[in-house]
Amino acid sequence: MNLVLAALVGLLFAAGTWLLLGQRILRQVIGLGLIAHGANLTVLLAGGLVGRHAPLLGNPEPRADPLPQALILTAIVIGFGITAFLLALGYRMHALEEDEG
Amino acid sequence: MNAAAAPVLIPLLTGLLCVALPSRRLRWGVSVTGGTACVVASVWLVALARAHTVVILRFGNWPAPFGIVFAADLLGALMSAIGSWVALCTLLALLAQPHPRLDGFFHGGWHLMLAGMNGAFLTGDLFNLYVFFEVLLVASYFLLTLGSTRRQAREAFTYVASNLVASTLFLVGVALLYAAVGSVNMADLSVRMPDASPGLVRPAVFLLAVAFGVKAAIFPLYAWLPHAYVLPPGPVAAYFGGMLTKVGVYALYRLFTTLNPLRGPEPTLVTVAVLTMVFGVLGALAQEEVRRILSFHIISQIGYMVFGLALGTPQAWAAGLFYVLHHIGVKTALLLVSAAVEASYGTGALRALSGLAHAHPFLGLSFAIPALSLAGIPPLSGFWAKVFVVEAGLRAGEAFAVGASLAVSLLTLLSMSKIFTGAFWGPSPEREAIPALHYLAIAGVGVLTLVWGLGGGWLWDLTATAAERLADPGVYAQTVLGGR
Amino acid sequence: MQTLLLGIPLIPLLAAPWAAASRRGSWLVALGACGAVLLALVPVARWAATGLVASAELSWFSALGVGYRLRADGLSALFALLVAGVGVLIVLYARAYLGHEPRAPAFFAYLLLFAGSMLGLVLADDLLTLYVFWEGTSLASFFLIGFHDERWEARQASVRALVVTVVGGLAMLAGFLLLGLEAGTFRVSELDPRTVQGSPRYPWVLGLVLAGAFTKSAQIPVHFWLPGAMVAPTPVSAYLHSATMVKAGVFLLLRLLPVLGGTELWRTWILPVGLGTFLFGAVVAVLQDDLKALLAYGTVSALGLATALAGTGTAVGRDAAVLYLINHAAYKGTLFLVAGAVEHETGTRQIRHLRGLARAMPATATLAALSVFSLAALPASGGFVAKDLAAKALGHGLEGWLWVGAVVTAAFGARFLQVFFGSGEAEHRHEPAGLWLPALPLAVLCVLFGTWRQLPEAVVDWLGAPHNVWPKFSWGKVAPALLAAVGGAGVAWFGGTVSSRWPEARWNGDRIFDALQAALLRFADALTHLSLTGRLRDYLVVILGVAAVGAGLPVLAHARWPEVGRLSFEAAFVGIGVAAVLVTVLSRSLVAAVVALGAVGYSVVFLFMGLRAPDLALTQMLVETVSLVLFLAVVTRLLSADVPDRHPLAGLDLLVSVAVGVVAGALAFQLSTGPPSQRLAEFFARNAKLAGGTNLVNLVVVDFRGLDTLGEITVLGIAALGVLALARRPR
Amino acid sequence: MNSLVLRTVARVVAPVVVLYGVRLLLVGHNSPGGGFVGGLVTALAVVLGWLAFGPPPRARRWERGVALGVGISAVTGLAAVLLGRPFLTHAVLYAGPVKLPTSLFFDVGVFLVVVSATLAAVRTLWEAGS
Repeated sequence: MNLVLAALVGLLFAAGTWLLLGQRILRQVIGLGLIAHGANLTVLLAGGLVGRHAPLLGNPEPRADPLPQALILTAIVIGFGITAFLLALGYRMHALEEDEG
Repeated sequence: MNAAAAPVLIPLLTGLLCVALPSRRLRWGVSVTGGTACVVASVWLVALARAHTVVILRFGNWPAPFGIVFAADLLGALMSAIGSWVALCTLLALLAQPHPRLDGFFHGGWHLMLAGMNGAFLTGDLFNLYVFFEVLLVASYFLLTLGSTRRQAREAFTYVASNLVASTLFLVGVALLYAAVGSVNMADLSVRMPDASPGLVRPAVFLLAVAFGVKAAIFPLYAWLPHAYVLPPGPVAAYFGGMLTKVGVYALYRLFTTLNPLRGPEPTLVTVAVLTMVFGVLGALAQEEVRRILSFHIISQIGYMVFGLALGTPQAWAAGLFYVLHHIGVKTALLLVSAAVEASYGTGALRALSGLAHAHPFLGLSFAIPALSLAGIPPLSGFWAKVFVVEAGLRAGEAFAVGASLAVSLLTLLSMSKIFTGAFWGPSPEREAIPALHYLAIAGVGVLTLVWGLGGGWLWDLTATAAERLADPGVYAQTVLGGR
Repeated sequence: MQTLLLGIPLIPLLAAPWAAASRRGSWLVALGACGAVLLALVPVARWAATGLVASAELSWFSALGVGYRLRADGLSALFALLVAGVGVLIVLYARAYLGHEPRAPAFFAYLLLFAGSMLGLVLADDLLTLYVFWEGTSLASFFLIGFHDERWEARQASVRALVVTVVGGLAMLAGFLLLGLEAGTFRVSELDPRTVQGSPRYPWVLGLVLAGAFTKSAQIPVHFWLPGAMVAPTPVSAYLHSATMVKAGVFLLLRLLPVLGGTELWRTWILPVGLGTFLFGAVVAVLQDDLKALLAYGTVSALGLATALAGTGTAVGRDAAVLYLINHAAYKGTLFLVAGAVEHETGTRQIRHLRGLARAMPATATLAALSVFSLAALPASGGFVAKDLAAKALGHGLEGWLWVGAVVTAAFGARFLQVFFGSGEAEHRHEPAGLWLPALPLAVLCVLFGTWRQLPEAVVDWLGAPHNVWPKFSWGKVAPALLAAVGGAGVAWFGGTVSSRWPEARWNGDRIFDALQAALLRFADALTHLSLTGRLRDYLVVILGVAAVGAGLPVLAHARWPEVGRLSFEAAFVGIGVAAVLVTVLSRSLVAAVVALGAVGYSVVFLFMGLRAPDLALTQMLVETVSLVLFLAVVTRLLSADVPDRHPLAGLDLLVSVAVGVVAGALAFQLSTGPPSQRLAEFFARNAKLAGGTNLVNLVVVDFRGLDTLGEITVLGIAALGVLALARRPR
Repeated sequence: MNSLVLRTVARVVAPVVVLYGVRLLLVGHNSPGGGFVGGLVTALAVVLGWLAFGPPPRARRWERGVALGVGISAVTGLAAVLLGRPFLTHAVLYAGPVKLPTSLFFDVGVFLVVVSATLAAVRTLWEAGS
């Protein structure tokens, strides 16, 4: 499973990079989104795949490592905020065209 | 000690209050008061850090490495103090000459960026560093694009995208270190990293170095920088120019002293430092506009700071740290001068300016002193900074790099004289007013170079102490990880 | 008395802002400061005269062994007296010369900055203190050369002078630092010659220090900045670029002679340069038609001789150099003041336009004659005494050069005097006392040095070992001097005819400098355009390329690949994810790409679920939903902007993308074994009760690592502010 | 889209979803959920309402909600400072049988920020896109 996931991470990074290197703003934002998914999965993998149960205290051991999950949670929120910002920036870069002539 | 969090919490609450307050006057009042309070708090923290080696704050009362800790050593405290000072002075410049692009929102961005910076300087947790980096970066994206035109927004995207990529690399680096060591606390990492698998640690250190290197604008990762500093209103550029790259430099110092300490000169890093100096100064020579020249000089000067780091001795680190502090003051002052010129004359193009020193003798002086300091002319702080770095380089036997750094300092002087002869000398212009408050803001940062040049022995002692403590990460680790 | 010494350079430095701030009285401030320095120097000089040495210091970056250290031995005291004494005269002269100009206060302020720096330079006993003042003189010179900054030539000349002297200065700084490291101290008087000269770095130290000395003292081939500096107001030319600052280089050689001198290397490196400059300067001087240019090349020549004398490395050479420099200050200072007076009254400095000024300006003419006698080394002038000692110092092998030079020197002296002879329209010229009186003491000094034996003897006495310097006035000595003068007059006539037809030099130092500067700027421009294309794509290629290579190599080198885990049912979601990723890349429709991104997100949601991360799954799902809403809101508006314009270097893009993907995948695989210990997870589980919950992830987020969350919502908040601000119309 | 069906659905569903969002906030400590997730759910419910009944005027000061949210979270942490504890130290309060960790107040701040920020972004970009 870890090999499959690692391959997915690689694919996410490769595809994200490819989109990012293009020159169309929204596709670049999509590329950044893909890369962010890749990075989040990497962090999750860093906790190992040993956990058989979710990190809730009621669950029996072995539980998944809660720390990477918490870190990813933070990263997801940050990524969400930045995506919204980038979209607004993209709007300003293109949609205001006619205002300025 | 909760004091360690004050330089973060004060600007955080100030920024929030400014966002919520309805009246312009109130916002300014709160903004300046909060800025001042943050300066006081961070200077106090320097005193504490000096006395206690590392000021520890365990957030939520959880011990390291389980909870997040602030570990304010002298390095972090000094950076936070100068950062707070720069934020206040640039804010005053904006109060003196308001910019049409900035409305009430900018106060929030200003203080939240400061909160992010100070958090980055003080935190002892690697992932928390990532979070504070994001706080400061998002705030900088915000300030950069505020009121921008379509074209400016497009330029800003270059900055944003470069930094997002760097942040991703940072995150992957953190993941690698967690997998290798099982911790994200910097002290804990530094203790356990030597025993961890090099297959994870080495790429992690490299990725972190690249991520911080992008933020510090070292060769060849600096390309975003001119885009960021040429676009925004003058005082914002001064704020960025003074501090933004220095956060990256700080992180590099942290990486290569606390986390993964260098022991002796690191050839790759020395080469990068030299190339940064050279490419930066050549870029500056190619420019024809005051602010562009000054922006490229930032890159070049980063090279000196990284050179000090790369030499890998406490003395060289002290020199590099002295360079960082000196450069922050000088660069902010210069960019504030250019901000004053742009605000009053509507342009920063050398072609369009002339004779400013005749129209505003004091402005001429305000430019000449930091400019000469930047070029390393004695007895200003830049001279001593250069001497310390060069001496450390000679001690390490890096003759070629020393030669390059001296040549670069000549080219710096050449390009500074280009600004001076182009904009400040020549026939007098039609005189426009420059408010006294703007001069006060410039003097606030500019006077540092005089003070540190003529009597900077105490600052050297501080940076030397900071560097000696960095050279002994064991004490840091023990204080952070030790019992409550 | 000792601490008084420390104040000497500070008096003019502190008076400078005062002079700048006072309007009409600025010259008085300057005069007062120079006078005060002169007074303060009296006890210092007395002490030095008895062979004692005054020294004092103030700590300054003491941790590095750098201090503000001053020390007044005979050599320092002599130069300090020269600086202060000539300073007084120059201030008086400048008052008459440009006292009425509105910018006179700035002028006097710069002059004081210079005087203070020069005093510090000659008194310094610390290499870095010396360097500080050294650059101070360069800087004051920069501002004074560019004083008439509305003229392009003045600006350009000031930059040239600054760059050339700073190039040398930086080399010298490196030399000083090396010297300090080798000797273990920066204190000049404590440098041990044996340690230094025995070190393998000695040639480096010497070469670097010489670079500083040569540039400052305008030796060929970097002499050109000095004639260029003549665009400065004449008092400046007289003071800085003739009498004092340009001598700093020779002074440095003399100061370091005991440490670095006396070796074969010292002689072979310095003597040729000095003698070459001596002859070259004299010959070019003869060919000038501009009075100040003539004097400037004369100065270059004189500095060459002084450098050569220092290059002999002997005590006699040192004494000859000092005697010669003092004399030179006296006669060349006078001549500059005369040239300034002539220009002030006639409005020109071209020799061919000037004739018969002696009738209108008799006092000026007399002073000029007296100083030219000394220049030509005629008997009973200071020049004669100095040249005689110089001949002794150079020895028989090199004495011949001296006499060749003497002829040419006499020649340009004669050219200078031409303007006073003959008949011309000199009716309306007169000579204000302020323009010749200040030169009088200098001219008198020229005579005194040649007639009053005690004077040169006292100078040599101060320098250390007293010996006989007074020449015997035998025919064997007087005749060659006279012959040289006569020959010089002949050459002068010839030079005059040549100079009128002398073509504008096709290449000279100025032009080479300017060409080099332009070439450098072009190179910088080209390089910057090459490295900063302005295209985000190029920047990202660099960043990601560096990261992929740098992180990829150690992975390959140190890889210990973990075992491959069993394939589980989540692999199906991976498959969906892969398909969706491919759609984002390959789809031509932007909307499809956006929806595919959403699909990727949802498959990640299921992966999170399968990997026992329910909080992540929930969060990711909601974030994906809201993001999709935001994306679609913007996409509909921006469809027109989505024109395909892949860069022609798409192959490189592909390469970088694949490399990044491979390295990222390899890293992810490497780290998938997880951390070596679970101690963090165990701690969280143990303390969950204290935190009041059972969902460990949530506890970490709001309690154990609450600060991260505070930061995270701050990011979200600022981003929201940014969205609000960006969607507003710009003003 | 502005149909009667949608309005009816929204009128019923939106309040329920809001309640579910608040519930997620409250149970986060013990099962999946928390301020962030709860906030997003609540925001989505409000967006559903907008779809049905039309968005509110643009001039609303969303930034105040954001500031207030971050402020609540920060001030919760400051309470510990007043008691001489490190910043962000939480405690579990017992009000009879009800267990109330103070970190819940922290999460309320998060909730508020997420709701305000999301709605601000949706509202602004919505207009931009139309």
